[in-house]
Amino acid sequence: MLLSSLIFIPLLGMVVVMFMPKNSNKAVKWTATLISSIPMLVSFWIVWDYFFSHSGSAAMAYVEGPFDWIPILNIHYYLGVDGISVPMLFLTGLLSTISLIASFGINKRVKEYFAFFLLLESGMMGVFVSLDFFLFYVFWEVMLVPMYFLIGIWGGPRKEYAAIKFFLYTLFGSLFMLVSILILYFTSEPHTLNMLTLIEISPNLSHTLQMVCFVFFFVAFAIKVPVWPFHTWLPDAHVEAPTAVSVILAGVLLKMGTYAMMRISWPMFPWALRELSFWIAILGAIGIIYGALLSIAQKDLKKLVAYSSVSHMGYCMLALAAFSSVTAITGVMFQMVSHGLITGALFLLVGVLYDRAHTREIAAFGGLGVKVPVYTGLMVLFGMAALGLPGMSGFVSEFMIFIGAFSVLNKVLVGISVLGVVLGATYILRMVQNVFLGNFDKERWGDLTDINVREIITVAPLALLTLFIGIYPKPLETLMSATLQNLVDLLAR
Amino acid sequence: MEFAFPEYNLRLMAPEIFLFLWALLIVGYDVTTKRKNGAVLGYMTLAGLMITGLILGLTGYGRGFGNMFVSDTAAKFFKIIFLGSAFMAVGSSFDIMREKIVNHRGEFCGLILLSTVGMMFLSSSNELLSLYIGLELTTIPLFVLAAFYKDDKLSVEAGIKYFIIGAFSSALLLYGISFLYGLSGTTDLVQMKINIAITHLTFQNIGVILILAIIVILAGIGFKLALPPFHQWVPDVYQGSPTPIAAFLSVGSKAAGLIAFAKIFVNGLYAFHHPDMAPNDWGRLVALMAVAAMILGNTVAIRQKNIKRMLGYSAIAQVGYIMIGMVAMNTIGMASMGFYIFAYMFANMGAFAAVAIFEDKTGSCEISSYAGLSKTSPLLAATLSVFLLSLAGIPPMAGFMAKFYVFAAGIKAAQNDPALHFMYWVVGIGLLTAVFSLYYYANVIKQMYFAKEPSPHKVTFNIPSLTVLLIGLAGLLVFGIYPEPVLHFASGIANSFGLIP
Amino acid sequence: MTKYSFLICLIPALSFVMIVFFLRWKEKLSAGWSIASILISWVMSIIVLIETISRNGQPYEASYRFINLPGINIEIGILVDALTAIMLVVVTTVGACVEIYSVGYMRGDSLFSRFFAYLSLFLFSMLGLVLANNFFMIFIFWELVGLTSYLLIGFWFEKKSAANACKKAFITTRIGDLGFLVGLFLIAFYCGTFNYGDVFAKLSAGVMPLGVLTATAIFVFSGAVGKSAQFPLHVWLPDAMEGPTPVSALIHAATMVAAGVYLVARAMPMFIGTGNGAMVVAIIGLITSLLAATIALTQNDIKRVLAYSTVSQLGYMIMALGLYGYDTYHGSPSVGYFAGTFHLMNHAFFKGLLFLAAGSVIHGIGTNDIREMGGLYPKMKTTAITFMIASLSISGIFPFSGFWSKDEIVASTLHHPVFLILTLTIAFMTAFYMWRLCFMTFTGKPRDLDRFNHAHESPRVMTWPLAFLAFLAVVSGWVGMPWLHHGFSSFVYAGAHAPEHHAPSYALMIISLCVALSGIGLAYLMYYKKSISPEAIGQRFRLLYKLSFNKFYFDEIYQVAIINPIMSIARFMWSFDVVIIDGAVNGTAWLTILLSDIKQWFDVWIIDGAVNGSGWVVRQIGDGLRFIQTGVAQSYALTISALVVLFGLIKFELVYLTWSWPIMTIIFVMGVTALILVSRVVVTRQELNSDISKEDKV
Amino acid sequence: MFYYLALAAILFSIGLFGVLTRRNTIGILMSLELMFNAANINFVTFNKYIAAEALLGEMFAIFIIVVAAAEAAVGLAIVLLIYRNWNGIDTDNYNVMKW
Amino acid sequence: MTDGSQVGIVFWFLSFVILVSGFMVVSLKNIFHCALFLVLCLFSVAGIFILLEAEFLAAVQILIYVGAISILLIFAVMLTTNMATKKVSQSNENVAVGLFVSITFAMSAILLIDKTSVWRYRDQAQNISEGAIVALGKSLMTQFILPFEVVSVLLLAAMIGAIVLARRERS
Repeated sequence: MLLSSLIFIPLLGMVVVMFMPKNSNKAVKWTATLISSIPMLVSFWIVWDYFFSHSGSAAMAYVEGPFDWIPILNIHYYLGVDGISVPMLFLTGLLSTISLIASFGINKRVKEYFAFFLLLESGMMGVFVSLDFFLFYVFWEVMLVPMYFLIGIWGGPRKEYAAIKFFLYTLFGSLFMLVSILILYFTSEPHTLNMLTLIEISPNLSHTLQMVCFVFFFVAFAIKVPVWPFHTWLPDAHVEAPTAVSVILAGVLLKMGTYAMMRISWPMFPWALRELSFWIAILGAIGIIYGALLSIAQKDLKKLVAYSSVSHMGYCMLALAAFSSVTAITGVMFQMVSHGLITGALFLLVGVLYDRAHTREIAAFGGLGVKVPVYTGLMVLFGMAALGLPGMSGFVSEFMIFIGAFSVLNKVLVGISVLGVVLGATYILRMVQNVFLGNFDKERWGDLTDINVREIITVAPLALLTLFIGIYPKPLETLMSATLQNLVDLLAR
Repeated sequence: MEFAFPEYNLRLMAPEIFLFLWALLIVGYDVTTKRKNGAVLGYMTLAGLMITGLILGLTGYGRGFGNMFVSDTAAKFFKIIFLGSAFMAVGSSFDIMREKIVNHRGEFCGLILLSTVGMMFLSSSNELLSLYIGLELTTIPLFVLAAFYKDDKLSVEAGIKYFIIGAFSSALLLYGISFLYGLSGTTDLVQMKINIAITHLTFQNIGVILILAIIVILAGIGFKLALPPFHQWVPDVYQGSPTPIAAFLSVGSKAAGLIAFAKIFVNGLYAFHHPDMAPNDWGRLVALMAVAAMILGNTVAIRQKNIKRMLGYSAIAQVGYIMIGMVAMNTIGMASMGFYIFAYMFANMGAFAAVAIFEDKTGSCEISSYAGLSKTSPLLAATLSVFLLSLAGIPPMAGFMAKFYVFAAGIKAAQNDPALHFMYWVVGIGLLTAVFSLYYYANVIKQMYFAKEPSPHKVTFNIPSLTVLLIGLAGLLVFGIYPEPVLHFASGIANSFGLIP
Repeated sequence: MTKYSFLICLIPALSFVMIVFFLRWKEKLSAGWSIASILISWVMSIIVLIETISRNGQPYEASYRFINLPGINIEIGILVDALTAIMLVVVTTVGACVEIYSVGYMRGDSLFSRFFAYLSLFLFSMLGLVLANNFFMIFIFWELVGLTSYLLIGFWFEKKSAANACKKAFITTRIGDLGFLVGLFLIAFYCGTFNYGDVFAKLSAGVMPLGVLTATAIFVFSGAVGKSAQFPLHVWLPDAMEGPTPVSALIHAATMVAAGVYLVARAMPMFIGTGNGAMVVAIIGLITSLLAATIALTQNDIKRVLAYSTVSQLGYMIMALGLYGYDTYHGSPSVGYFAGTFHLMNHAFFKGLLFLAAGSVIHGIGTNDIREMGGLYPKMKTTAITFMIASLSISGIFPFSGFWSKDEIVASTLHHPVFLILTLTIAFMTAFYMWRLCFMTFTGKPRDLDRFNHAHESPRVMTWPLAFLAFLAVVSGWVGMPWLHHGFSSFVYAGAHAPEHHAPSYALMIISLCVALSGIGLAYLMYYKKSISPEAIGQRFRLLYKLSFNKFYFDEIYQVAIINPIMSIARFMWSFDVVIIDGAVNGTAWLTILLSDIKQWFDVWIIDGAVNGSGWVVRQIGDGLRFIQTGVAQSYALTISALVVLFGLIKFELVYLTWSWPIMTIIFVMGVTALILVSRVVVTRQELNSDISKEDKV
Repeated sequence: MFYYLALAAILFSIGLFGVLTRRNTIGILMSLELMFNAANINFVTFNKYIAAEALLGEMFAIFIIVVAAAEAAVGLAIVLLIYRNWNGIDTDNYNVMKW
Repeated sequence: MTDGSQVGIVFWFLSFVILVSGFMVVSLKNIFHCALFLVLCLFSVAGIFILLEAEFLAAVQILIYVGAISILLIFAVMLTTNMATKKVSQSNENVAVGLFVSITFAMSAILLIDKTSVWRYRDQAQNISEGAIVALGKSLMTQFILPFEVVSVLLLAAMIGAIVLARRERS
């Protein structure tokens, strides 16, 4: 019931919100936030309990099912979590609630907004807990719809374009996944969509089929990650989306790609993975450098953060290519969590500025450090976290990724990827310099106000977690070590 | 003189008979009340359809009239679809019955019912003659219904186009059937399957005339299915004819075409599906047409400005997906075809109902006039969005389950038989074009939701059309989330066509 | 006490947290708290040093696992040995002085509390760096000192130059760190641990091939290159002078920049293992030293001269360490290690003093430019005297501390004649430019009377630290006098590869003393007596002068060779992304819909060209297919029948007819073409007709 | 038998040609009748040559004739509508809806 | 039919009439003439039916087709066409393609029929018994009762439809 509650409480919340009276904006906001805090607390409890009771073994915990759902197709309602999904649940629960708090400023079509948001949360939770392919796919797709509306209705000037682009792009990817799922379904005997079973049997497939399925899965997930060159939906979607949605996009949705790789395509097709790992690593390296370079060239604050995501997820891909190293795979998980925290916070902060200044043009600002010191401090803090400063989670993950990748991948390639660290510093510092340092334009920004308490409440947990993981990463590592060890063993098949 | 009467088993025909009588009753009632009966007629029609549905539920399986009339799973399944689509079409025509066709309400409802009767006969027919008659009984009232706005040039144009192409393909169909008859000496489908197989084995080769027969019959039934290259009437007719009729055409008539196709090809020409039977095979040809349908429907729909035309092209595309299930020619394929048309019924009838409601209040079918609708009529906008998303195949709507099932069938066929590897490509193109399709469906949603200005139109509902919307919504969601009962039912369809699971 | 030495670094951290969250609004309390904590650390450091001495430099180590990863040992821990203990004292001493000094220097600044917070954070990081027992941890603090350096250089961030400088500093050092990071990966890969002791043990066991070891050493050294502003990454340090002067004193003179030297010293076993690597280190050090000294000759900004001097001195130390590594690799350890670390300590004191004194001057007169100073001695005596003490020290005049350590550095180059000569040259230049500075600032006539009249001595809170540091600048060198058998030398070696203890070489002492004195003499002649005209010399060696004055054009070269290309690549990539990758996507998905405008259509058609072509094709297919939809029922019938025929023909041919496939294809194509042509004709006809009929109606 | 079938094929093609090319809607209807007749000839021929005893072909032909009559009636009613709306029954009239 | 018997001669004659009049139907400029040729064509088809021993069908053909449908068509022609106006052409732009397509269709159909081996072996006319008409009637009432009833429904529907469409509105 624990995992189902994660899915169905937000869904219930959506219904509740939808049937609330029309002009009760404030009540809607509070209701939605309170309802979404339930799955958040549940996810905290799961983290806590998993850490103490289940983290020793790689087996699925809190398993629900398999209950018959569509017996004629052997489709089941089957939920469970392990060390890969627990951190993601945590991230989802936390960021959803934070995003809802950050959305209190929404004054346009409030009911719909919060309803869609809760639906989105439900879908995200579903993706991370389902163990049946069909269920997984359904949740994977279900998310797209609220996301489409959230970007399209509440987004920026080019929202329609961004929304449809996001929708089409990701749908395009997921259809590839559908084909692979079907192939797997029909090659298994008896036909099954149970992921765990398929992980066991699918390495027995013919090499051609393995390769086809792997590539298809890869395309599907790579679009979500996004891996270069499938990334172009990302800047548009991130930039046009309202702040809270950008947070969810960066914090959770991108992780689904890597999560799905670790959950599905990697363990299912170790042979194909071995064949292709070099190319995946190259894509990862390109993503790192390319995203960072693009971030350097950006003039829009949000776009800069968006492209930095491409770079950061490139690290994940690089490490995922280094599949035989537990260190690298652990690094991926760390990077997923920390990128969710850091980039989420950066988007929140950019949104804070945008709310006040109504522009995100980097060149429009300068010297804001004088006027809004607390905001500047937070921004610099997360900026430093983003560029991988030790003491914060980003460093731990990048370090593990590089160590792991270095030990198994082509060393020159990894060496080149490390350049991303410098480029990362460049774009962050350029941004900090141009926005917060230098001359302050009193005429224009004289009445800018500093970040308020509500906004601080939204970023503070992220800051604390970033620092906590950066300083004391051991708990998180312990949480998932058994699972990841098992994963690496599976990949060695 | 002696009459060797066959065993009639009229019991099995009870739904058809009842519906026919009810249609007469409605026409007669309309005439006797001097056409001043208001909405009563519509409710009567709905009631009649519901009663027919009940009767259908009570009748069992079996055969009647010798071998002419069969009541099996496929027939029952499709009859539900016919009744459902007729129900929703009538439900969404209350507005036009009140305003536009005041003088012919009875005929309007009656003809819809008669067409439904024709479809039901068609789905129960077991040999070519009654199949053909059923098809004609389906089509002829539809000719009339398409041209029902007699003073509206678009409607009349739709009527004549539908008529010309309909009659033309009817002639093609007949010509093809005549060759089938010539090859087998019988019109009974099962007998025909056997005879043709025997002839084929006896003479080593059945004879190339089968090529012509297959192609010509394909053209004849392809017209009903709107399967390219026999699709071109679709957008014009949908645009011109009364919206509920367009809806009925897109679902009921298409389902009729499907079952006719299944009866002739899947059952009668079972052996000639496989590419090994080249050049007499029809599988690849239909696959090609399905591909053409998906590409053509989904690309051209993007550029449409009229929502009914757009839905017309979408209907062309949808039939492409359905045909994947058909070409797969396995149990899953047949079941998926059934489920697809079932889900499609809710989505398409719902979408057309929404369009009809909107058209009635604003007089416009331009997609651009939907701008900002979500602010003034949130319910209409929300339901229409759900319908369109279901058509695009987004979970958790039933449309997704349908697409999933159809693609599953395609992949299964391709995997089981190397000769059917082309099904991979068909499925691939289906997936790709499904992405395109989202674009134009989402375009409507975009207009409704993303526009800054609220729409100047405020839409009100009457109860039946609201019911139709809600039925569509409920159907999509319920069967999207829990499709098991329908799937279970649909999985029997293959049996009816002689496919052994 | 050694057991609790981790507190030495945690106390400033606590102070940082306290100031940021609780004391920010109370300036005096902030400063007081901060100074108190560094004083506690200082006392503890001294105790630790004493304890270490009493342990004969035997290391103390304690650590815990940072994270459990198979195959790699990542830990957080402390290591207290001689080097650490010395560095702790140096850092805390200079830190304490600077903090006290800052109370005066930063008075009235609106961000007074924040300054102390940053200083505390820096001290935390620096002490952590020194205490680290493994490469992973040193890297962490390595980056943190970079961060605080960034924050402090950019402390007056409203100044554009400061804003630029801090970014430059961070990024430039990060480039070095990049190499360091790769070095760490290599270490992790080959050794599976980061712990100094374990790594060195494994290295000496030969887990790394020599080539890899050399590469690793150079990679690690590149971190030091960045941090210690060695050639070619030295460009950031002079710019970093944009920060407040106490910061320059603490971070960019005494401690952080010395971290590079510390790292080389710490990783010395690694360099010992690879002669070539060590040689690279030495050569880089030499080049840097020479280059910086040359540039320092002509600079007019007092802090920049000091900055280049710092670079030069750091180069000195690194050269000495490198030569030690090289010599040890070849079996004859020199005194380089001792010389480097010894000079590191002395340099911290006298260079810190120089900066603080310069800060005092700047504080008093309000400018950095020595051409606007002059004759300040009477006005600010304490400052002047301490400055000169430090100058004597850096010039290497007996018995000031610099003399002893510089002497050892010269001694370490004895086996390498080129190094020896250049080292002496640098010593000469050092003496010259330091005294040029002294003479121009404190003697002669005031050049800017306005400023001169306003000049005043700094408050006591600033001069006392000067005095204390001056004391240290005199005496700190005595602990390493060559006559002491158990002095600094034997302490730092602590048993490892110690060179033969040899008698002090008086000749060398005298030579280096003479070199220093001649440098001072030349400066005296040129800038005090003015008997030699600097302009004339500048004219004579114009090219050299220009190169030196313009810092060898390093900034410009980097701008042209690195920054501009990266920026243009970045912009190009962006346009690539927008136009090509995204263009392809858009094209394929028809997201560029506004094609009705012909001009735009052409733009898209021509610019996006082939890539968008795919999208265009799809769109055209759509349009073409749409076009068949003529609206005439008969055309539909035509399509049907034509395709029926064509299907028939194709299938037909398959079995019977002797027509070959090409003919069939031709027929097919012809048929389709005819079909399309005809439908087009029909379309136009219909179009015309409908137009006409419309006109009729009108 | 071949000749009957060939006759039917040619007649069918003539009807086809008419449907494709006639400008007058009633002309199209007539051509359609030709096509139906061609099919009828086929049925009757097969009835005679393939399976005479069952008389299926003739039966089919009778039904076709009836259906054709019904179709003609409906078709002509629509033609009347066209005439009323456009004052002419040329196919050129009704092509408002396209693309 | 190649034997030159009487049946053969009649067949050739009827075929000739059918094809010529059929061609007239689709090519003449005057639609009224077309209708007349249609009548001739349908008559000849009835003759073919008689040749094939389907006398009853021939009768039906004459009664319904010639008697009803053709007359209906002619009425419609007269109702809707202004005889006085001379049309430039009764054919549209598709003539060339139409010709191409229909000739190809005819040729390939004939070729395919010719190549169909099954019919080669069975190219033998079977006797149709004397009581064929009776049998036809019987099976219409027994075996084919269902289509028979349905077709009446169909006629009813067509009738309703035609009335609805053709009726002039009172307004």
